[in-house]
Amino acid sequence: MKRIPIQGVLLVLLLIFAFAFPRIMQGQPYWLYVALQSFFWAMMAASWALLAGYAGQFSFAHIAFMGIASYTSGILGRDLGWSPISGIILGTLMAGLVGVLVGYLCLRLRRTYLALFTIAFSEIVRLIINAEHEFTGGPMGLYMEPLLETTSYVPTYYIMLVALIVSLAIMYAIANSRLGLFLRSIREDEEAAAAMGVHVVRYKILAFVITSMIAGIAGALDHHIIGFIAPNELMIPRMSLVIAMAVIGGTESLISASLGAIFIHFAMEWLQKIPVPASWMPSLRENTATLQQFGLSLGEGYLQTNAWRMVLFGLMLMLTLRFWRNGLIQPLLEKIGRQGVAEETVAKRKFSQEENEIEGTEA
Amino acid sequence: ATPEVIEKEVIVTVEVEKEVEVEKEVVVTEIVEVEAEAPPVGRCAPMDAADVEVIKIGVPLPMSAPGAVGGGLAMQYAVNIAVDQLNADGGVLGKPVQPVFYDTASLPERGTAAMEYFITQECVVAVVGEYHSSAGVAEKEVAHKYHIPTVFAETWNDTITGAGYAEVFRIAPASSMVAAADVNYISNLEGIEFVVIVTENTDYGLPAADQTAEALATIGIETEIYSADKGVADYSAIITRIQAGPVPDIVMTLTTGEDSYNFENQAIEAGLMPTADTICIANQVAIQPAFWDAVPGGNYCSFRKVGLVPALANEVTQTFEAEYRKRFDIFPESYALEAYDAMMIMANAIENAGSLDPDAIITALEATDITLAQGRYYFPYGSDNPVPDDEPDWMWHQWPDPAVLFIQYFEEGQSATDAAVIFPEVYQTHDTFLIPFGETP
Amino acid sequence: MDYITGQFLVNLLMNGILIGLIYGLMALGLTLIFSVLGIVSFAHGEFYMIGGYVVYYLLQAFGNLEPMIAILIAGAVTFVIGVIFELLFLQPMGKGDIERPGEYAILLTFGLAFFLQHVMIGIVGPFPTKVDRFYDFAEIDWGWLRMKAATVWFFDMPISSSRLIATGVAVVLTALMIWFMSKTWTGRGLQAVSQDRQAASVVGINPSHMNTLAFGLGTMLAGMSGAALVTVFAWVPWVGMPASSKSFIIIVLGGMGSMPGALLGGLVLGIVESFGAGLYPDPSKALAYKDAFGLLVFALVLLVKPTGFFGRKL
Amino acid sequence: MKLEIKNITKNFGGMQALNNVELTIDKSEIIGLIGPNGAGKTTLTNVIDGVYKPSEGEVWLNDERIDHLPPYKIARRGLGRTFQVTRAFRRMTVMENMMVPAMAINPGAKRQNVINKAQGILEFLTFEHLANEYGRGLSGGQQKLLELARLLMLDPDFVILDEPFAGVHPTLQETIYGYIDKVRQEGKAIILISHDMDSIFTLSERLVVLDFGAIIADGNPQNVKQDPVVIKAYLGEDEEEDY
Amino acid sequence: MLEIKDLYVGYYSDLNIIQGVDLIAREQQITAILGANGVGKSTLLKSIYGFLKPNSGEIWMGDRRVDGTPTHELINLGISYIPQHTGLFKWMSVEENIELGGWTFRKDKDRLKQKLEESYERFPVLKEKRKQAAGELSGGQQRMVEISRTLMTDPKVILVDEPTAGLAKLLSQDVYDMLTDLRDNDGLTIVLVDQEIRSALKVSDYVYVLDLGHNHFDGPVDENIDLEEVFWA
Ligand SMILES: Nc1ncnc2c1ncn2[C@@H]1O[C@H](COP(=O)(O)OP(=O)(O)OP(=O)(O)O)[C@@H](O)[C@H]1O
Ligand SMILES: Nc1ncnc2c1ncn2[C@@H]1O[C@H](COP(=O)(O)OP(=O)(O)OP(=O)(O)O)[C@@H](O)[C@H]1O
Ligand SMILES: [Mg+2]
Ligand SMILES: [Mg+2]
Repeated sequence: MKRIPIQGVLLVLLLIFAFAFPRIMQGQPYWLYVALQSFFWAMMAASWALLAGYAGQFSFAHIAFMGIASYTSGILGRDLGWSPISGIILGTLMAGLVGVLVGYLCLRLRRTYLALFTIAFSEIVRLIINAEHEFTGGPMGLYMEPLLETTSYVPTYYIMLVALIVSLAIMYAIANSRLGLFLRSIREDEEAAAAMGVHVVRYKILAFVITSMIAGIAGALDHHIIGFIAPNELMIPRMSLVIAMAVIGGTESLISASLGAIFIHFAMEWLQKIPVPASWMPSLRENTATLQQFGLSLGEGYLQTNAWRMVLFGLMLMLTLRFWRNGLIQPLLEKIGRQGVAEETVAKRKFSQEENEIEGTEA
Repeated sequence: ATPEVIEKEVIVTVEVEKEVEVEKEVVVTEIVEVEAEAPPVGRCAPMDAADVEVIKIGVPLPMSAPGAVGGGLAMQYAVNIAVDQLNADGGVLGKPVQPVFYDTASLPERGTAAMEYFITQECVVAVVGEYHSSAGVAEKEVAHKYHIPTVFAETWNDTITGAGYAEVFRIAPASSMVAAADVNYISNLEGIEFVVIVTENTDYGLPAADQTAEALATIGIETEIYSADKGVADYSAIITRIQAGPVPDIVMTLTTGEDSYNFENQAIEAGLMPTADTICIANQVAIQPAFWDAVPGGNYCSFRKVGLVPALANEVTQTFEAEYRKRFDIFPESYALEAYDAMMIMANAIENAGSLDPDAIITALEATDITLAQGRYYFPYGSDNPVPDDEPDWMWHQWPDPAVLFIQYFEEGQSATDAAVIFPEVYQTHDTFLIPFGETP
Repeated sequence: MDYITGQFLVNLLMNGILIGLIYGLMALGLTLIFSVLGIVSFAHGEFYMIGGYVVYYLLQAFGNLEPMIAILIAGAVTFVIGVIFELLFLQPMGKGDIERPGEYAILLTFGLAFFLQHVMIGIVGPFPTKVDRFYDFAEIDWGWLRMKAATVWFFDMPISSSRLIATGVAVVLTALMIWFMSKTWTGRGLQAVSQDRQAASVVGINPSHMNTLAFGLGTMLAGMSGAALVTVFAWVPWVGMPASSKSFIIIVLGGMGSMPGALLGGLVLGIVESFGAGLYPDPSKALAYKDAFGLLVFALVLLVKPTGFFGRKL
Repeated sequence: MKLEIKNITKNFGGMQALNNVELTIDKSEIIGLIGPNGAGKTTLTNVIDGVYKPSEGEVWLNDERIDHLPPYKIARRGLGRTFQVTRAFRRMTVMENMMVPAMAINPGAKRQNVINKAQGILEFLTFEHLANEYGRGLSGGQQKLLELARLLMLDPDFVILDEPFAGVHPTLQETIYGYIDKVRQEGKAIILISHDMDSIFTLSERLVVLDFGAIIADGNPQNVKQDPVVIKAYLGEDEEEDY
Repeated sequence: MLEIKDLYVGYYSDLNIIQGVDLIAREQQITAILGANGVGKSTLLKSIYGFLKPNSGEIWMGDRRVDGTPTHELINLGISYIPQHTGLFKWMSVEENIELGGWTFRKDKDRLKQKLEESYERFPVLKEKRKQAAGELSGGQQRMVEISRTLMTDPKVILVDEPTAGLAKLLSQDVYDMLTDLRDNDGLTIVLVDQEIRSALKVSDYVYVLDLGHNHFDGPVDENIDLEEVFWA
């Protein structure tokens, strides 16, 4: 119990770092841009973690909600001249509305079936956006009015950061409220939860609505910052990326999931080129031709991985899952912050045993 | 790279402070001006070649899904060939050239990231490449923001050059140009009344199909478009549907890669095309020998090719092709040729500019006159010669004559080099716009 | 709408049945994996892709190799890869260490899919290839049945001969699998593990071995279906992605884990897609929505009868 | 306090699990519900609780028809049940398991109060040392106790206990007897399902016997015990009582 | 026959549930293991049967040490296990279920046939229902199938965990009769974990009572048995 402050201190340090980041990275807009994109992924991953990790709804529809909100906002801006802000609000509501529908349809589906159903849903959404190009811009994409009239990423960085913090705070409050408790009980056993008076239908749908609205607002904000959206962004591999991020972070903690997303996003950028010790360079340089044959190329002191980046990513995902099943970040946080439940139980059990023994000797 | 950045910033702030001292009322406007004029913080490429060890050039390409990985990898290899040749000849301005690649995966967001990375992290002097318009539209904005000269290699969307940015050039055809070429060809054929277009549902296929249909409508030809998602392997339903309707005079394939092979093969097996009544226009990948494995009955199909006729390939083309075949053992697609040429054009411009100053490079690019793998490059409209009113916007910094050829096979298993060039007239090898089905020229 | 005639509808149906059997072939291995391990493999399509490439390169290297042998070799190769992967990564699942194996496996195989697909891109390059039909048909003309090397006309309806061969392979493989699962001891052991792991180990079956075997057989079937279909479709390293998603749909339609269900699910999907694309009013979007029709039926079946057509009732 | 089961029939596919069951409970009493395996006892519980919708018939609780209400509403109307096959929330601690019902029926409940109440119950059931153990880490009998603990948190007016003694040690059985007694004294009604005849005959004031989905006897335990039909279907001939 | 020496087993690395239990299951006897809830009875069985790995201590089967042997191999050594909840292959027929019990000698067709006949003799009902899916049987019949399946391999020792929890009285009587029958007629050694203390005492020969991970009491079951200790909790 007395160790909890460490976690708090860490959190504060993290926040200070996040707010100071633009100053630290002054003159490096690229890293600012990467960071602000990573906040988008963090919102996606954290809200997905709330849906899947807490409520047990392993859904692939998240990316579709992101798309629905973005497209709603974009189309409103294009056809009715709505401002990005009002567009984002309506887009988010729209995502929530569709969330009700999907949540309702998914009531009876569990696990793998739910995953497959939501994949189908996402694909249908993407196919419609792609096919109805007269209305949505189709594969040519849709221009989204920029959120701010600036080319600097500093203000947009802060917008995304605040959005992330606010949504995390909201989700954290939810996860630790009665609602969170109910969601977890539903995840574990719906029927038992219902028999204990939990309004399963309402909370399941609510979980979908809340998380899809967060996905929606993340998407709408981000695409107004990018200024453009294309249906390719709704493809299932992108959703799988969100899931991978959450899982690598740890799905049962929102902070872990979002840190996982930030970590993966930065790692994927970093993987564009991997540093090579100077001693390797000569021999690598001799084999430039071979490297090029396989789509690799050389820089000063680094190797550009390009297409092989994805191979590395696949490998990383597999190894993480295999050897760090609870994700990379969550166990770390737990170590720092709080004794695991197991340890606590061990202690209590030992205690009660000792008590027994004492009683035994007395008697 | 970082120290330079910080220096620059310092200069800007100092300037502002100076203004403040002068006069308060002017200050406001002055600050705005200074801020507006100051290049955005972060661009770190030096102006002088003497300051660098290597000249870096950014190359954004799709190298993972959902991008067209095939296009990206082919273009990457082509760029590497160009760079090797340049460096073998002593580099540019006496310095070696180094390409910096970045995977944009056809996503606009990745496009922006790529450009930011090139310009502010890698300190590239210029950018060449890109395959997908969806990424290109985002990239051109960043190029404009930092004032970095950029030559787009294979992005067809009209708006890329249509925006009229000083930094943006393109050597690929705008999709309107291709549509115009198609219509030009079809109008030369006799008795064409009804054309079926099968297109892929992408940023390339849909606009191309729509523009072609529109243009055909102006010469009184009816069209029907069937669009399909990438990866739809089975086309039998719509082939049956086309066969149930009026017999089309032309079936034109605007799907690419393996999808076009699948459609063409299935359409041919079903007897839809080519027949005495229906002309088969295959996709440009028909140029590859693999076409005959994938579409064994593809004889008498013609296909569109952007760029020079294989038979007319110049020396540059041949040298490049020989190198390219070492890796892929196929004839280089137009996008590979374009990627190679784009890198060469940029190197040539930097050499001519004699400095790394973007303005100088842009001026040199506008003055480009060089013959490369795809033909002679020049940019008729630019800052000295604005696009006239009767020309479309996208003619800005646009290479006006990417050759759009129609080539037709007339023997099974024929190599593309031996096939007949049927259009345009100047390149015709057999004095005809079409070799009728079943006949030998 | 005047193109809709009886003949047209029959043609659509015929197309649907043929492609449906082919789809069923794609899904066969996935349904086996699901029935024993209780997971969906997202890398299913990648094994399918690899199977196709094995045949392609075998026939390149040994031009006169009997195609059916090439298919078997492709199956052997994908079997080995599948077994290695299962041993390295899925074993802890069999030991019951994983809290939610379904989700664990989805992610793990997703990583594998990424890995295999991009390694293949690195190795074979990104350009399409294809294998020509395995056999030429004799030329005959009986009026209602005409045959030529590449095409068969059945009552004037053209059918590609490579598709016919592939459907033949599909039917034979399905029959073999059904026989194997119900009549051999190994097959029964697999079934036993799929129904109750603990009970299976109590009678002396090693569930870990059965898991490995099932996964290997599943990937083998994927490889063999790819090997048979590389003559039907042009092949690229990402050809597996649509094959995977079709397979997901099929195993749900047919009832997860049922072999005949896979063929039936494939048929339903094939027919639905065929009629959907054939009858959708706006021709320009008919094909664009082809996948959507299948997905829609899939979603409906999930909602109405999650166990599919052949699903277990108890 | 009134539960009316009117003419309930429940089919599973072709199988008729309940057949025209009529049962009225209108005062606080302990009713023993017995019958052979597969007789339909659990199914009846599930129908009352709203987990299953009856194929025919109606269920009324305190003059309100409840058979079309979802389970959570029935729970909020004061009807609670335990599960024969235990259903602990496996990845939640025992404490969290117990908080769910309390907070679900009483939205305004203060967290601390709930925890205090839970603590008391855990002590009563002698496993307070496991408060922070996950549900999955409980032994078979402990899970049974958790079922009961959650029911206590729900504090229903109408209690259905499905096999509360199976696999529970005799000493703890005594504790459960104590609980049943207490509930009884609070004026609540209990349906007790069990195959443990000692407990049934000790506790119940009225005995209902199900066989093949139909009620074959209903009444005073001593009379039911002598009923030849019941003996044939369920109890068996050799009624010996030792220990 | 089966001997456990100073066994330590647990679910977490630093907490042993079973802390130094010693136990001997004597040949052709029913040995009952009793104790309060959560003392570790099931844990003990699970560790004998290889689902849990002992942290220290030894398990001997005859003169062979068996701790650490994987479950599916124990069966070859003549140890079988009937878990608390029925573990039938629900979608397979009764006959297939029983036959699968002969997995370890599946090549030996004659023996399979003979053992199958024996099962049908023991439980004639099962012969009638042999084509029916096992999941459709009633609870008691499912137990019969399970026991028949277990007996296919001619085990020497069977571990049984709460065989009658939730079974109706008549059925549970049947189950206990079956156990004594197996001991008396087939010469099996049986380890029985049960909360039905009275019934268990009636059939067993020797009893162990566990206390939180330790031996609390053990002794032969006869008139002199200290009932107080047995019911202790
Ligand atoms: N969900 C279901 N689907 C199909 N059949 C069911 C279902 N639930 C119960 N049954 C069947 O209904 C009958 C009654 O079952 P129920 O569980 O009510 O018996 P029970 O009296 O509680 O028996 P036990 O004493 O063994 O717990 C059984 O034959 C059972 O197989
Ligand atoms: N999977 C598990 N993870 C962690 N702890 C466990 C697990 N299973 C059991 N335990 C703990 O081990 C102890 C002994 O459990 P076990 O199941 O062996 O008890 P038991 O003697 O069989 O009790 P019962 O009579 O209630 O079935 C319990 O206190 C329980 O908390
Ligand atoms: Mg019951
Ligand atoms: Mg136990």
